[in-house]
Amino acid sequence: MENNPLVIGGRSFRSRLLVGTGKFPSSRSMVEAINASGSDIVTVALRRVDLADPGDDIMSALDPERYLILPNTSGARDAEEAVRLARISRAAGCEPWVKLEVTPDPHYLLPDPVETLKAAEILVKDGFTVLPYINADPVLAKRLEDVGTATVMPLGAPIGTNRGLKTRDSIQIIIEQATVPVIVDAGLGAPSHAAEAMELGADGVLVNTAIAVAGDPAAMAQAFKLGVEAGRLAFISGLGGLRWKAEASSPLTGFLRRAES
Amino acid sequence: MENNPLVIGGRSFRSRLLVGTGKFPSSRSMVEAINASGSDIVTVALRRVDLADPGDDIMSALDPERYLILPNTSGARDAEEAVRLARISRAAGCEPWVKLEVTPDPHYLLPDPVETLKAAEILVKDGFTVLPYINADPVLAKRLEDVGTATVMPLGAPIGTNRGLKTRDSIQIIIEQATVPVIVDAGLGAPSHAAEAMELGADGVLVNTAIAVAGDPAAMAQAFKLGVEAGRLAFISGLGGLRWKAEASSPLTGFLRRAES
Amino acid sequence: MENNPLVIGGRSFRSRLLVGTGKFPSSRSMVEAINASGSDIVTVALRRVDLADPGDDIMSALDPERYLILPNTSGARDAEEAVRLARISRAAGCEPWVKLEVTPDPHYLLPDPVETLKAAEILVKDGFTVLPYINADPVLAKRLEDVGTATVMPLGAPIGTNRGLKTRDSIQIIIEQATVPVIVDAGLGAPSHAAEAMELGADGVLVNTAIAVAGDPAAMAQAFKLGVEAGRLAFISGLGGLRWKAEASSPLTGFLRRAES
Amino acid sequence: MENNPLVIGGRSFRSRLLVGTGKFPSSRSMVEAINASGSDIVTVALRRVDLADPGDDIMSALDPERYLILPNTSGARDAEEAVRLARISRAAGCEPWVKLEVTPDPHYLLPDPVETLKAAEILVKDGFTVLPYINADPVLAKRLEDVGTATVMPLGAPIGTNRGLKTRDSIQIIIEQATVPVIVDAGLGAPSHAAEAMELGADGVLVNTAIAVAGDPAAMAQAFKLGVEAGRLAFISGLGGLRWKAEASSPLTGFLRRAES
Amino acid sequence: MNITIQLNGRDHPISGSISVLELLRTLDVNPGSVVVERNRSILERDTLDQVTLQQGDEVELIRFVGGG
Amino acid sequence: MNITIQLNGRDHPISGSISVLELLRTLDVNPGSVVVERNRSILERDTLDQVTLQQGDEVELIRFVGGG
Amino acid sequence: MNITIQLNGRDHPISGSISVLELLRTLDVNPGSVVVERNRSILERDTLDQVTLQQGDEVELIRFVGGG
Amino acid sequence: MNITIQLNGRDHPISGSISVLELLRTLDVNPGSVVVERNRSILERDTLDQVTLQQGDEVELIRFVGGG
Repeated sequence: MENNPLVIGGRSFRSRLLVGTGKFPSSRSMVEAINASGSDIVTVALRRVDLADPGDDIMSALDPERYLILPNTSGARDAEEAVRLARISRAAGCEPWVKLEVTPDPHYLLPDPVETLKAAEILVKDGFTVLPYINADPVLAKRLEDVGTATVMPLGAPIGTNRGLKTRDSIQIIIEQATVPVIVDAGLGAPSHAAEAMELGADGVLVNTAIAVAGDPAAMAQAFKLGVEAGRLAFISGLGGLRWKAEASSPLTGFLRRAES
Repeated sequence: MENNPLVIGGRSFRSRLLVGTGKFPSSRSMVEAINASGSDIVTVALRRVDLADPGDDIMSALDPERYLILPNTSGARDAEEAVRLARISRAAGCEPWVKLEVTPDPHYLLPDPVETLKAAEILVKDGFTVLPYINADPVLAKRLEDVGTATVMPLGAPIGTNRGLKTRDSIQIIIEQATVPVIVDAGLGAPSHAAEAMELGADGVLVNTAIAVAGDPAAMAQAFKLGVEAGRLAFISGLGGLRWKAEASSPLTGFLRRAES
Repeated sequence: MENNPLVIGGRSFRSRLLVGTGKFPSSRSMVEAINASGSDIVTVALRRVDLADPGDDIMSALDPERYLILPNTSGARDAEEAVRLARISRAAGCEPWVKLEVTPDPHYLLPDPVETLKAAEILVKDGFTVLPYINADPVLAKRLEDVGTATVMPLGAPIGTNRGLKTRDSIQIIIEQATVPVIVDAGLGAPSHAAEAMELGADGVLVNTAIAVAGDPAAMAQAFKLGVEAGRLAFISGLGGLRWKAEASSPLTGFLRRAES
Repeated sequence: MENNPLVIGGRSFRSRLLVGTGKFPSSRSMVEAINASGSDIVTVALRRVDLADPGDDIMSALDPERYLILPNTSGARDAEEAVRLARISRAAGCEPWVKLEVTPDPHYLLPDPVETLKAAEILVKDGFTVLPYINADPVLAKRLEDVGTATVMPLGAPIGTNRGLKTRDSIQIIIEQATVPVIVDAGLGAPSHAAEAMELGADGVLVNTAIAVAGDPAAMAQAFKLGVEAGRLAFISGLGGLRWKAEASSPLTGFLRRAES
Repeated sequence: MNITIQLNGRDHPISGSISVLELLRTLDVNPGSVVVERNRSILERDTLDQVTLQQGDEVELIRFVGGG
Repeated sequence: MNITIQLNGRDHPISGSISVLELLRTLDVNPGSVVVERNRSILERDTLDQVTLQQGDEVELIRFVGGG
Repeated sequence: MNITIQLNGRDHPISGSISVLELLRTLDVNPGSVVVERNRSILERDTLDQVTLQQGDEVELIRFVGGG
Repeated sequence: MNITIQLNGRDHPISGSISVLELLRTLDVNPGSVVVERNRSILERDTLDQVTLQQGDEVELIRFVGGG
């Protein structure tokens, strides 16, 4: 198998690691981490201007020539709010791409399958390239494909938990059945988690918290970059199967003993 | 934390990935894989000359200037056989280093703790730098340290099974208590497994089967190289802790709704 | 905490183990297994009469006085087919209860969240007590509750795989948030899996394949009965928390040694 | 397979659950829990008399007619101390049975393989029926068998951690190779863990902390009793294998649709 | 004269226009153990003898089987 | 005379009927870095000076922030 | 005259040379519920009154407690 | 006259008493790539021509192979 670039919505990307911009200690550490990650796609959120501090503006720190700025709809509790947010980002000058998030539950921030599907349908018709964040639900993934989303983004674990690929079995089914890229999003807390997802055949992963809250965000971003490349390379190089009994890595010819005759 | 080199027996190594030379489809693919792995330490085994094919000689393919050739004692069923094998490799011109393996059981090739300790004591006294292959047994690891082994090499799973870090909890205890380098050996079947071991704080990993039996051994060797670097870098960059509830990566200020007053 | 009976749709049941009637080697082994399971709720499916063998009739083997016969809608690929099947079972004289299954994918038989919610809404309005089979999706579970289903039945793993509680984390969230009984359905392959679900606080489990394909179905049914009771009892007795370091079960006073003074 | 009684050292026991007596809130709750557990074998420890409270005596609470009192050697840090403790219990009037524990490390209380084997050899020669507590080390288990121990007691996780069967793979190998009963000891924190061990084919389990620290020790003891019976019964009833794809528990004949002709 | 109905998804010829109950008899199906759907609507058991089958009727004979 | 609009979900009094652009100036908000929604419809940037705020208008000032 | 023994790992003065049984009495320890080790050898219960303690004797009084 | 040695665990007849080096030559084994053990003791390479094989000698010819 060849190592093709990641293609989403007809557009080709070198890196298979997408990074988020939340929770960084500073705008500078964010930029250093993004650069270290080698990422081509960077997510941002929309919020009301803080009238007490109207100056702050993340876009000034991000170079739209270097990365695709991918707005998410975080904060939306239903389809209508999500659609509204997507349109606002487009109006703000972003390309018509959106990471669709509909999360009514504030505790686990898990996505609503019904509202997500409804919003996806509207946004696709409206000309958006839609990347929906979903639970690891293979049937929902197929339905989103059917309405024309550009990817599916199943979660590994709830956002920000660093718990890893807890949904491994379902992700594997989604990958097997999907005809659009599968980007594992949320819950990946270590490079080994990202590598595991890529080894399963995921087309990419999105990481934010694990990088932003690390002791050294830039170094952790590079660690995830390496982990994603390691997992991808292993996937296309053909991993060996699991065995139950041992298989000697050193030859097991009878040795230093009298031959049985 | 800094990314120091790996130091074993007073000798310093850049790479934290050790590779074995068994099971490769050809001598050439073996050499390509070793080079792609970036490894500084390469293990070999001893066997009786095959009188039907006396020509074949692995050493001609390995450059002792580039790697430390580390002979193992695979095939040994007790301490005496292991000691004998170690001395033979030294007589053959190898440096006095040995990967100590004592595996009486041919089905799972699991190490014998008592014979391994006995052999380690003899070989250390005899001037060898001893790297013992052991089950993930924290108390045995301390005892081996006490008799002067240069590392401990606990297994992740039985040799050649590709099952990964099944002994994770015990490995974590060994790492916490060890004062010599901990090299995870055996059973690591994918780069994510190697990365996981390094994220726990292992000092290195040894891989053979997963690389040798891969569809493309050289590419898989590079994948493991990246996985080990990813895990090491994550370890020294300070991984975030696990959480149960979600932690928003996008800010959760009340949004697009009438403020509750 | 007390061990209350399981209450579904205002009706009270002694047993927290629901059993299915598919795949048994014979009608007799099915009946023996149901009795050994102590179950109060038994699921059945609807199919076209086999005109080649019109005689066979499962209902003759099941005593509606002893168990609640719970028809499922297996085979339905969308909401409309599911609703139609539910109405047929009611017409056939069953009580207006239904285990709602909408599974468009024939390979993994995973449920469709959107169609399941749609069918649930219709059937609840139509006076049915609805027990929907769903993926382990906490948000979907809440939405089903909101339209008035009597339970939610998240899967542990795909039907018939015996893989166990692979969705453990999500099930735990569903249990935490649910106000209707949570019955874990599908994939539970061993009594330990059933016990694990009950220890998490599930209100019940449904088992079919693991019992029906066992070497001795009646004995396996009893094993699951014991497993469910064990897990339930442990849940209400207050399980201890996990620890990382050891905690001596024997006192650790200084012992048989000279006291340090 | 039949459900034979557990036979250890030529003696037959009805129950496959062994219980410890440490950490109970009161002597009374201990006795209630032991009775609820249905156990035939109860472990105790030896300690110096507390001269400040010389009255307290656990033996007065335990009826040697009902249970085999099994003294352990907890606290021993080497073979010599363990042997000495075993002999003291025999001198105190106990039968010559001993649960052999040699745990030099106070943090994780993990057993020393070398000292345990040494002590086992001495005690067997001395006429003891020896039940050694060991790490889940298949080769060590065989060596203990070879010197004549009556069982092997591999740990599931460190004592008192409630972490469950973390050593599952190694336990499975031990069970496959053992010719003496395998009793899983330490770390089992819930009935599902005990059931899992029995489903693998373990001959019994020993539980202390999980029962003693439960909110309701007697109820938890009964829960473990049920879990052990569930797992045993499942093991002898023949568990079905795992599958990856779904296997319908309801028949999948084409349904309610026009037949493709 | 003969007519053809669709029975359980397949064409099924019957001789003249008979009642559903008669159909069941010819098929050896016990009316008490099945549900009959005709053109998507469910027939009450006690009406089976009064319903006469027409050319092109879609008839489903359904019963319970083992399921999970 | 004063009017009150709803700004980012809270009542906000303004003196007389000013344009949206003037509102931003008084708030110290750079028009280039925000999106303005008025009564649920998005305003083109180059129209901000032509839109005069009315009593009861719902105005949202939105911008990008870090997010995952 | 007084002597000192080592009792359960600590120095313990006793008045004159008494028997082990007398020691237990003074300590309020029921002989039936303990094992007595003297200089690493276990004493039979029925000999406790015949063994007289000497200066420097190492005595261990041991009993069963709850354990796993 | 012929003698028999044990070579790599099997009986191996050789004609007359030859040196180990001569044995290797007859076997086509390059002395530089193997280790020779005779009766459990390792022979230095430069002594191979001086060691003459005796009836019953146990000879092991060992070399490195791929291993993990």
